[in-house]
Amino acid sequence: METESDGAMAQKHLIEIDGVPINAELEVQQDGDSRVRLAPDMDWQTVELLHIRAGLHVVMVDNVPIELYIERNASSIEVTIGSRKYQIRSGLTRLTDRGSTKSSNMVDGLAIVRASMTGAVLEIRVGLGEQVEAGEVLVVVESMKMNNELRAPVAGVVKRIVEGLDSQLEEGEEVVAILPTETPQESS
Amino acid sequence: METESDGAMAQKHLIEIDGVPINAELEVQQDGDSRVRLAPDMDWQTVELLHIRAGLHVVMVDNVPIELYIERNASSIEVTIGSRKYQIRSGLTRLTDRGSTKSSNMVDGLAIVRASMTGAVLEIRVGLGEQVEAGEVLVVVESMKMNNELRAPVAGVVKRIVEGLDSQLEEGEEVVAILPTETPQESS
Amino acid sequence: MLKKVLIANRGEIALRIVRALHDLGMESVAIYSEADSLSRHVRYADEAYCVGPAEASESYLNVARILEIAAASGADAIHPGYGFLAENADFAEACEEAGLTFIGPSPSSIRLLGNKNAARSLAESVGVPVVPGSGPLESFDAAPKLALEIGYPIAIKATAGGGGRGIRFVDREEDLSRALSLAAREAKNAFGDGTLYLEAQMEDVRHIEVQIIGDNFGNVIPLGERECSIQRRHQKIIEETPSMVVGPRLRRTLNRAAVRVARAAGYRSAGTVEFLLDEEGRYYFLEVNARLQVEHPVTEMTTGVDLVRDQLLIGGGSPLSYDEGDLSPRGWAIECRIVAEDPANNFLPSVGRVVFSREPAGPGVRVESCLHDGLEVTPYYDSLLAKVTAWGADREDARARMIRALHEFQVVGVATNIPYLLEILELRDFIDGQLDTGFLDKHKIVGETEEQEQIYRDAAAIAAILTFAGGNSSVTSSPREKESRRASAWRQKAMGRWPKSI
Amino acid sequence: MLKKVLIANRGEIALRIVRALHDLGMESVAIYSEADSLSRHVRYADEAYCVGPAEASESYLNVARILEIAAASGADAIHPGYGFLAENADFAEACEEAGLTFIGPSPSSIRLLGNKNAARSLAESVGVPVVPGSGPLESFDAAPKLALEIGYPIAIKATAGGGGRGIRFVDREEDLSRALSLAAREAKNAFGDGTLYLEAQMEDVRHIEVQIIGDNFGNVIPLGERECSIQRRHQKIIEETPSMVVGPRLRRTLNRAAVRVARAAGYRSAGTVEFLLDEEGRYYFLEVNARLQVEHPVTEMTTGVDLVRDQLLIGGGSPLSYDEGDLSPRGWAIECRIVAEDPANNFLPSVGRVVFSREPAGPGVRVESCLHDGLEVTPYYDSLLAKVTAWGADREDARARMIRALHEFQVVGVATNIPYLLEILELRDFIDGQLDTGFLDKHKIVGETEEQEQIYRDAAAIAAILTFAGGNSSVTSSPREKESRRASAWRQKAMGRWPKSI
Repeated sequence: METESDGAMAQKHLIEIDGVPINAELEVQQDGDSRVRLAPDMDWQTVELLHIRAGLHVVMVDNVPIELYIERNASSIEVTIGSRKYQIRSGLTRLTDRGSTKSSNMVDGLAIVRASMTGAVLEIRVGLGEQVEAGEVLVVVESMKMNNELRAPVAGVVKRIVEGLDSQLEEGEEVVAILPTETPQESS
Repeated sequence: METESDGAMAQKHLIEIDGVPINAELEVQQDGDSRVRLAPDMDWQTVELLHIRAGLHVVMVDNVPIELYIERNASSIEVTIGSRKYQIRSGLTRLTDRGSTKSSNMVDGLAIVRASMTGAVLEIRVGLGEQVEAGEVLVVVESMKMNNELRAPVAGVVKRIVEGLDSQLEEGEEVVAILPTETPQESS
Repeated sequence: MLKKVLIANRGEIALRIVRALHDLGMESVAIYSEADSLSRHVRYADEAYCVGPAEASESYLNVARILEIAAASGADAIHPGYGFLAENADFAEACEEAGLTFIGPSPSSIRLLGNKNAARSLAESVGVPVVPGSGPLESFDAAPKLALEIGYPIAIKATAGGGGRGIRFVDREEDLSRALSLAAREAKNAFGDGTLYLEAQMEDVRHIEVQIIGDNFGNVIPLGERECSIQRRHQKIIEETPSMVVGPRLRRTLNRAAVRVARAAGYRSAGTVEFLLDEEGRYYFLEVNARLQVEHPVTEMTTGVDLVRDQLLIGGGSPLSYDEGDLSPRGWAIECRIVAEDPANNFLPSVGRVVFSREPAGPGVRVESCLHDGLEVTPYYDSLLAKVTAWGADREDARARMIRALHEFQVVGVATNIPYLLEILELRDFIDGQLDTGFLDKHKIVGETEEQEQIYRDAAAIAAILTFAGGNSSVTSSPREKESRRASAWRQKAMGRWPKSI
Repeated sequence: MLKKVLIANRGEIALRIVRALHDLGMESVAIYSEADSLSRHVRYADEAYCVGPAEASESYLNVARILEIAAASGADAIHPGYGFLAENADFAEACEEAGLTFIGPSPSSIRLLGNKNAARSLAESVGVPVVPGSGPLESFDAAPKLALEIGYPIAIKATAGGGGRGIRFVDREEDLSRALSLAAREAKNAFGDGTLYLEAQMEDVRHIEVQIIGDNFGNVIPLGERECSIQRRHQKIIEETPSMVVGPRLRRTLNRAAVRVARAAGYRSAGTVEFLLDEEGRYYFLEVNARLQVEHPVTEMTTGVDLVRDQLLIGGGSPLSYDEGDLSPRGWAIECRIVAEDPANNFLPSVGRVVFSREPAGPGVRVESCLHDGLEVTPYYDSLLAKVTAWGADREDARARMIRALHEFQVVGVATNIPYLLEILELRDFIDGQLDTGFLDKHKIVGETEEQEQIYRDAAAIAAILTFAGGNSSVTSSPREKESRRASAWRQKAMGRWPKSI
């Protein structure tokens, strides 16, 4: 165990964690212990994954136990540690375009404001054709007794807007469409 | 819902609970509610089985919620309520011979005393060839720091006995064999 | 003595009440909406009835249906918990008319205290200072002048509001008129009454409240204060008792003021009188919450009193079994509210399925929770999942235990505010007790330390690698296989495996 | 102040100690046998090391290996919990030699008190009455005469025994000699020392013990009594504090006696002085347990003291932070031990896999538990799974809460003694506090009522029928399907479904 290779074969694992690639190696020792290093220049760590019950596991990393919950999806696994969640993909997948979700909010030259959760329309603060400033509150949605304000991502003119107080919104549903007054930029 | 049949079809269910047969009927109402009566002369009860998570269920019987845990085996299901456990079989199965386990303790005319749990031999109180009385302690087995006394089921002579203090016993393993001095009877 | 009590509520408070009923040997009747059929309050109760569809208006607020279930089940009383119908005087009245005991104050007390202007006048009438403000605004024309007299910034409140709901803040006179119109419409929508009043928006103040309890024999006693200054958008999230700034003299003053207001309102059952406390130690009456409160366990942990039990006994006609002098509060208690809101995503409510949860336990920790594996968090009700209360010999002990408890608390499947709470508990000003109602605006809550974040991220990566390599049984294995493999490896090496790192 | 502490134990007590360490901001090092790798004490600790195979002698009793792990992990102290090495003076000494703090009394105190004859002499030397008995038997020849002097029935005890282990009872002189031979062999096997002594087997007595705690500065204070008369085969299963028969005067007497014995033994850390109390109120010293005890939480619940925390602080060199006068015990606390033994099957240990467990919670209930779904209960260690402690304003409140808590407690997969405990708690003599150490021999524990049994049996049958009919989604369905189906059915019928039975 003192030498680094010790005759055991290492597997290369290229994984992606929350979109960040990691070049890791896994080595199974002759005594059954496993070691991992997460980058070629990092130290080897003795590791073990213990299954407790459906989903619930403990990973031991150099004798530090960390409890985690593993859910498998079609193309990736999701690891929850405490209140943190990590999406991990295996293999040589490329980084996805991180801007794509954001830019899809521009459709046919209109900036689309979507409901970020399921809820009911509590208040509509602007009217069709009105000029709005970036950051202005357009619509207030109530979900779980909390008010959530949907704000204009850009300055512009309201081209479409949800109708009817108390109407139910699904997550991701269009609430307001704004024609920007200037070339749209990614607002912060 | 006021009439008993109301056009809905009843299923007959012959089940066996801990060996006791029950002639039950299940009826699914048109409004989706289900009713059960456990014997032809008993009242109908409105019932519902709700699945909470693997194994864990609530059965509602006339609005009384009872939490239970259901495990399926090959031929039966096991229902646990609090600390009580019920074995339930479906269909026209016959009562099994309840004496069979007991009589298997007589082998070739010898009364066999078996370990009732996994454990270690702590004390051997009798020797080979010794005469023992019914009820006399033969061997003490320690399991989970508790001493458990294995007693003679009949009066007789010790023909075989486990050897070696601290030796490990598996559940059901033979510990002592006794040749009865009289015709063996089922001891209480 | 009551025999059977219907609980007109859901979630952790319904379960809390089921437990109190069982402790008293009384029968419990749960109601549940169609979204809540698997809930713990249903499973723990003696009987349970479906009250209607998920929408609160058709289930937990459906008075006719609730009374019907009460009659059919043979309940002799109704406990409303908090929220829903707890401060609805008409409901309390309807219960009485149906021959049921309403576990709470009389309808007239609820009605009186539910009008926030009337409550302010009541407090003034018994010599308790109130937050500077106006009476109910009869027209908006007088508002600018009244606002100038009170002084900006100003709060516009709904007479029928309360509990932090329906408040708007105005910094400058030019915003006043538009704010009044919006507030009036909101109040009309939310409470059915658009009447407003103005109040000074006091800054650098603490929210201090006094728990009281009264019976039907004229006894009203105070159970000491709670400090609830840690609020996010006027919703309390961390509460404690005692308060670091309330000494014996101020406690006596606040206790007496609370009892005077309660007596003037003919109060019975458990209730809370809320005050603001400024830096000079001056106190101002805010409102009375005519019901049990979410934060009641901190008072229970220090005093040993069981407020829900006492509500039930008082409801059954018993006099209070203790007097103010019998109470000797011990130590310190802190409560944190665990809500299904995502602090990393602007506190958006998180809905979804809880696939795994584990609650903390052990010495000094009490949990009230409606969590279970498989729980569907829906958008129909508020986001409170659980409350953790930690008790310690002093504030620092209680805080340390709370931190330990929150680290033990696991909820997988929906986001919660646990990381946010942990960060607040570690802030220097929180540790020093430098609290006021603007605390969360003044303090930037930073993310987890990079070091901890890196440890978690690496562990997730390692777990994923071992999972991807999973077919290999020497990488992931059941303990039993592992044990035999280990045992032999151990014996081979005489002294066992020894990781290189140590 | 200690920084990092190794816990040389497993199960619920190891988890209890991890929590105390986290409360104090100290790091925790767990050890685990190969059978225990999934245990909660492992998962909750900051670091965890495999200590050896399942057999205790090769793992939790493996002194060399434990000291090796302590050194490798950088721990500065070892907490032994109870059982295993807790009262092993050689181990305590080995810790000190390795430069580690042993959390417990000094090796010399442990050694002195571990010799039950020496402890009896010590008690006598400070004027504390002891149970009538002999000194160590130098030969068996003198035994018949000594036994006659003491009077039958008589107990044969091992000098190196304690905690109810290694005791034999003799009713008649003719059984004495054979019993002595067997007892000597047993004692030699179990404790490595066959020395025996005789003691009167007192009947109709209560087991009353006094919790004490001492520091390194000569402070020793008593924390009041616990009544532990409910024993099954000399193992306590229900404990409470205070005792119904101990008034202020007797409490003072017992407290003082306990402190005198502890002082004479140079005692530090937490410990317990055990007495028997007869019907006339006379007390007799039994032995000292030189360690934390299983039943310590009842004292913690009434006094607010955290004994494990105090052990750790004292171990770190701090003086006791409170005095006897600072303690004002409040209310009543009862503890039940939940063990994996099957009361319906002659209390045979039940081994197997816990497929589902749920612990009680809520006001006044504290649980120390090592249960988790998937736990393998093995025959390697003792059968204690969990301890439930219930606190109430008085004994009846505590008892009612305990009953509620035990009904909430679910363990599926292995049998437990929960039904047995529930039956004891409902016995008239238990309710009246008519307890003595022979309680369980005198009271027939009847099974559940037929009525309850029939309700459960019917529910199981109904669940089974619905499961067998399971393909039919209108019989078993997920709540979501159910909800939409219900909602429409509800609206159809305007006022919703209404079961016929009510």
